[in-house]
Amino acid sequence: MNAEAAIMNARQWLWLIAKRVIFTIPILFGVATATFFLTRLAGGDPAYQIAGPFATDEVIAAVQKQIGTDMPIGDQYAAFLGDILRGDLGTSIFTDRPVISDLADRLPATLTLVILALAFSLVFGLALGSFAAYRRGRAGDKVVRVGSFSALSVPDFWLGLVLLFLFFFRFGIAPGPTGQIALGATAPRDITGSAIFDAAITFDSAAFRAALHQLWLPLMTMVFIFTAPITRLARSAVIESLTSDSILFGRACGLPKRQLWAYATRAALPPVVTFVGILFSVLLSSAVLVEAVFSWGGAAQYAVNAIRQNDFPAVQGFVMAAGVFSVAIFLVVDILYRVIDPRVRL
Amino acid sequence: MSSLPMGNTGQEGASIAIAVEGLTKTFHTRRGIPNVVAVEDVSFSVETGSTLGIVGESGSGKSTVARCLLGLTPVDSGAIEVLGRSLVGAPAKQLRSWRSEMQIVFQEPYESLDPRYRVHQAVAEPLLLHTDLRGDVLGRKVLDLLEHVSLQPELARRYPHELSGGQQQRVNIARALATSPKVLVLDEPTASLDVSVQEGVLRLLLALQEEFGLTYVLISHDLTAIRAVCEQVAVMYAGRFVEIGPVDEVLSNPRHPYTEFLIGAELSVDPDVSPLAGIVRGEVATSERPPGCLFAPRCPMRVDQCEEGRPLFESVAPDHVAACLFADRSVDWSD
Amino acid sequence: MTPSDARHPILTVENLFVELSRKKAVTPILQDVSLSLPEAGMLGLVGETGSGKTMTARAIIGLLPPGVHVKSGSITLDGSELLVDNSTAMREVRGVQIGMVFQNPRTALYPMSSVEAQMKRVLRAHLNLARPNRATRIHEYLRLVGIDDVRRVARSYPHELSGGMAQRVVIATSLLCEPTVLIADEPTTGLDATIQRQILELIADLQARFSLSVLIITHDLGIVAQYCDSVSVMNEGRVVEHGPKRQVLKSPAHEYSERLIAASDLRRIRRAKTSEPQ
Amino acid sequence: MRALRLAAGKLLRQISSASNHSLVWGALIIAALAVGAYLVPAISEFGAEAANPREALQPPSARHPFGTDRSGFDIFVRVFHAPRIDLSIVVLGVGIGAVLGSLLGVLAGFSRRFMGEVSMRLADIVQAFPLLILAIALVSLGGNSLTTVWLVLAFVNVPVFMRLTRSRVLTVREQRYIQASVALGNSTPRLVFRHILPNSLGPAVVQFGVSMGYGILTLAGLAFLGVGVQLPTPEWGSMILGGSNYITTGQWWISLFPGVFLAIAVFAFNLLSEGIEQAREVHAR
Repeated sequence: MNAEAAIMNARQWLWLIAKRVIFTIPILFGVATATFFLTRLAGGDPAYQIAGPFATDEVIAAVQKQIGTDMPIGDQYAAFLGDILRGDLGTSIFTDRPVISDLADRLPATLTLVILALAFSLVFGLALGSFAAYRRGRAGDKVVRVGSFSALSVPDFWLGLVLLFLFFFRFGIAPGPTGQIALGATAPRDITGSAIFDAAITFDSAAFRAALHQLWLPLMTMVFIFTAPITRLARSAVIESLTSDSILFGRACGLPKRQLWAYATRAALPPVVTFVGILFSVLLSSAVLVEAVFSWGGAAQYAVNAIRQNDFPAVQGFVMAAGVFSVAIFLVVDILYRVIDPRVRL
Repeated sequence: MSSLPMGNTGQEGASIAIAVEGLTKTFHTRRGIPNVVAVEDVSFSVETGSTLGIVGESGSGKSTVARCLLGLTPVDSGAIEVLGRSLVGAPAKQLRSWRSEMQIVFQEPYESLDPRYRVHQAVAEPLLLHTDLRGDVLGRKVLDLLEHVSLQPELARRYPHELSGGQQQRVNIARALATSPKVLVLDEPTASLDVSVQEGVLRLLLALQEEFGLTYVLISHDLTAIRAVCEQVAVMYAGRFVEIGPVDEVLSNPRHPYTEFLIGAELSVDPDVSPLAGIVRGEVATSERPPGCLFAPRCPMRVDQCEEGRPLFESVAPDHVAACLFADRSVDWSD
Repeated sequence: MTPSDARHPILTVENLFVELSRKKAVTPILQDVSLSLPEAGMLGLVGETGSGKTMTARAIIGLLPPGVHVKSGSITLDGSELLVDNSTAMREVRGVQIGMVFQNPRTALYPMSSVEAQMKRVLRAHLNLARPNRATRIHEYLRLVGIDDVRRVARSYPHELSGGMAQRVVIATSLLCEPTVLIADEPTTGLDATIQRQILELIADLQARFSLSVLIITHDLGIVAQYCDSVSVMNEGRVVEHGPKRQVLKSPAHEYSERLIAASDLRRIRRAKTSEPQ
Repeated sequence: MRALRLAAGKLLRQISSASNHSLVWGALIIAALAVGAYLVPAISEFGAEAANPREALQPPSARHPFGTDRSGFDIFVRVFHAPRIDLSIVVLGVGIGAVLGSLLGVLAGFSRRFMGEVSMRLADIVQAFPLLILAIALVSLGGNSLTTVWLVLAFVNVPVFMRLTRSRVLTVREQRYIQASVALGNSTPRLVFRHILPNSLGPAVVQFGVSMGYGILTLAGLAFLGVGVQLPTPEWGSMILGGSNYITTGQWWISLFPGVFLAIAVFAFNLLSEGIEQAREVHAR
């Protein structure tokens, strides 16, 4: 009886996940279409940019033939979609390598920053937000509220510079803007491209320490910024659940404080999880700036350089990849939401 | 099919304000969730100047009937005639112009008022929509209406949230009466009010009926309100009428076990009048609709025959019908 | 207080003053409220919106909303004072000596846990039972409140239950640790007549079986007339009348109770028209 | 003159006694920034775009309160001058995005069915992109002009307001007073414009402050990456960029002051937004 129910349950979950994955296909298609037309619409024929301002008509024609922009727009679009289905995002004009392998090299560095920042911000935000909610109206709450409200207004790239000034120039306890791995430092064996992750999985403690030394300042910059909105959201969600009938009934049943806190925090999770989905693409935007400040060398910095050098396929590739990641995060959040909240399950 | 339960009520020449025949409404919900049958084959008529009460529990479909009566909800099938006009299939524009003659007052007095409209704006709105009154004349008419529902003129400039529940409901009534309608549907008008306020609102409704010769349909779950205001009563269960008749007759001599239970369940304020000893078990099944009597699963008199088809209305007294195979027998509640 | 009930009072409220302080303004909420709930009796506390009846209940159980606090007075349960500033002691009262049932059963239950899981937490908070015994006890109490399909209900989440079913679960939860006093705050408001009867009969039945002392808070005089022994009438933060129900309902001494009783009997406002011969 | 002073004093007292501090302070700071943008350059002896290589890289002093940058620009004047660009572009961009998005949101909410679904999926797609990358790509590919910058700000804000307004409309249209309005005989256009729309715009108004703040950050972020506004135009983001190479050598003032003003501006708009929300809550009670 119970086993049967469990199988039924597992089947329903699988079906739900499958359904959600199928639903993302049109969105991914839309992302690709939007990428293609937006870059085309805004930039016109990239051949002119590739060939440079002083190119002759013949050179431009040759470039057009090479990158395919001499074809009608419909054919170009079809070719673009076909390439994507084969996992081909074109060749970078600047590095002369396939965009997909350029991205594969650099994305892990960016994702390290983004995912760790997200994780830490979530932990701190939930802790601070719950703390403020439980001490509503008292001094602790006021400090958290004013602090988080002010932190919302701080520009991330500027904060990075200020931190660099303080911890590198003044106190000398942080490295300069030298990327994931400092010159001459112990580097881990390159497996994924994320220095700290590679060091961790190869148990290379020297490399791990070196990578951590490089990581902490940019990470702190992002965590400082993104803890604020999560704190505010968590605070109001926990307050709402603390004042709910079910907490009142729990108190009337004599549940211990610990249990009531656990109830309130858990009931506050669904809105926070939903917010993480929205936050992810904001974090990617932030990573663009933070990477620039710290010369992080990730995919975001690659994209910015590509834009400066009119490296058209590289820009397109990054925008596409970022869209795919955002959609993937939406998917995860959607499923997580259902795991957490029984009311919207299945 | 069921016969039209109410014919001539004895008084020669009384005109019919509302006539409903075979009204059916199903709500189609999202995929995977069964459709909800809200109203099934409901027929009745209301005489001009009188009040029909429709009583039932939540989910019985009584509010859907109210909405259909005003053309606010499209019906699946059936005919609705109000003041001699057929509402079903009437063009929207036509329906809109008829609204000056038929109005509704909802259960939630605060939620029924646009939070951004002051009292005088809310009451003036129907007049702006249906009449040529403007300026001072309009203003005087609004104050006149407020006076009719016993609201002080100082309240005219307030917003709904600055009024008490009883005052809000009076604003709703004044607004509904602004264009001098002939038919008023009252959907649980006192359910969310305190008892002392309830009494005042019901008294007001009775006085207004007397003054303007209004025809009321009162939707309620509360038999005391029904008893106080109505001449006829219809009892609704799971989307169907199960008993209709003159209010005194039905409430003193109920012929459907569900009606009998509803009356018996009333908790009298008099400690010496005890309620019915038996209680109905279970709850209204919202999704399953067996082919037989819908009350059968909870009925103490149930026999196999009950599940064979919907019972037809049986006449048990003049103008009094009940849809039960045992309409001529009284219920044995000992269980 | 009118010592009309000969039985020993288990719960008494004496000269309770409660006020709301917001910024500098202080608003009185309860003024000189006194109540006496006789052992194994059923006391009705009636009043309209804003009369202070719910605040009285929440003061008894020590769960006043933020900003609202007791100014003076005394609340005793079986002789011991509850108004001492000790939250741990109060936690041993709630659920163990006093159970409480609220108006809206579907929001009173914790939405993210199954019925069984949340009942287990209440049990664990107060009683030291072995794991299998906990489940047995929960099922036993669910059966006690008239739930037939115990296994299914225990596995359900609150949103999957109907209002009546949820109220049964709430009652079972509040009685789980065998309190001697049950406070029911509008336990049937918002439920249908048929379900209201079921819940009231259940409370009356449990009261008789376990000699529970029940304080029932309601706006409905019908509930008082049919189920209570005695009644206290509240208006604007004060108890205006107290006595055995028959005495209060049949010959109210206070003008407000008289008005309230009159208003509840809507038969009086039948129009002249229908009383004429047709 | 004296009467004027008295009146101003009375006004200030009234403002400071108002309970909605967020609204008052947010508005005051924004007004101060706007006034300062014209007042400070007018009375300063330095021009906002006047290079003076002989006084390059000077730390804050009485002559240059915020110091000078590598071209010898006076940072004090430039920091105050910046809102002319920052505020006007962002107000224009976010304003157009908000109006357009809210209108589309009302339509999408009202025509629930097909069109609503399609437009919401389009909004999903736009929002799936990281905003800043999208903005950089569009601005730099679209010719790196100020026009493109506000167009892009408008473009990215449309889905935000559309989503918000749509969900609000979906809530409002289910309200009992909307049904009551239909029963009174309101026609559909009157229902939408007199009842649904006025009751649906609240969240969008609150969001406007938040979007303004985020728009200012985006504009500055773009400029920091060298996209959009460029040196020597006085703009906070590009000024921070101008000082970024000097931060590791200790010349902190070049980047610090523009950043502080940028943060103050964003803070003011967040404050304004919170104030509006408070005011709405009071009204709704």
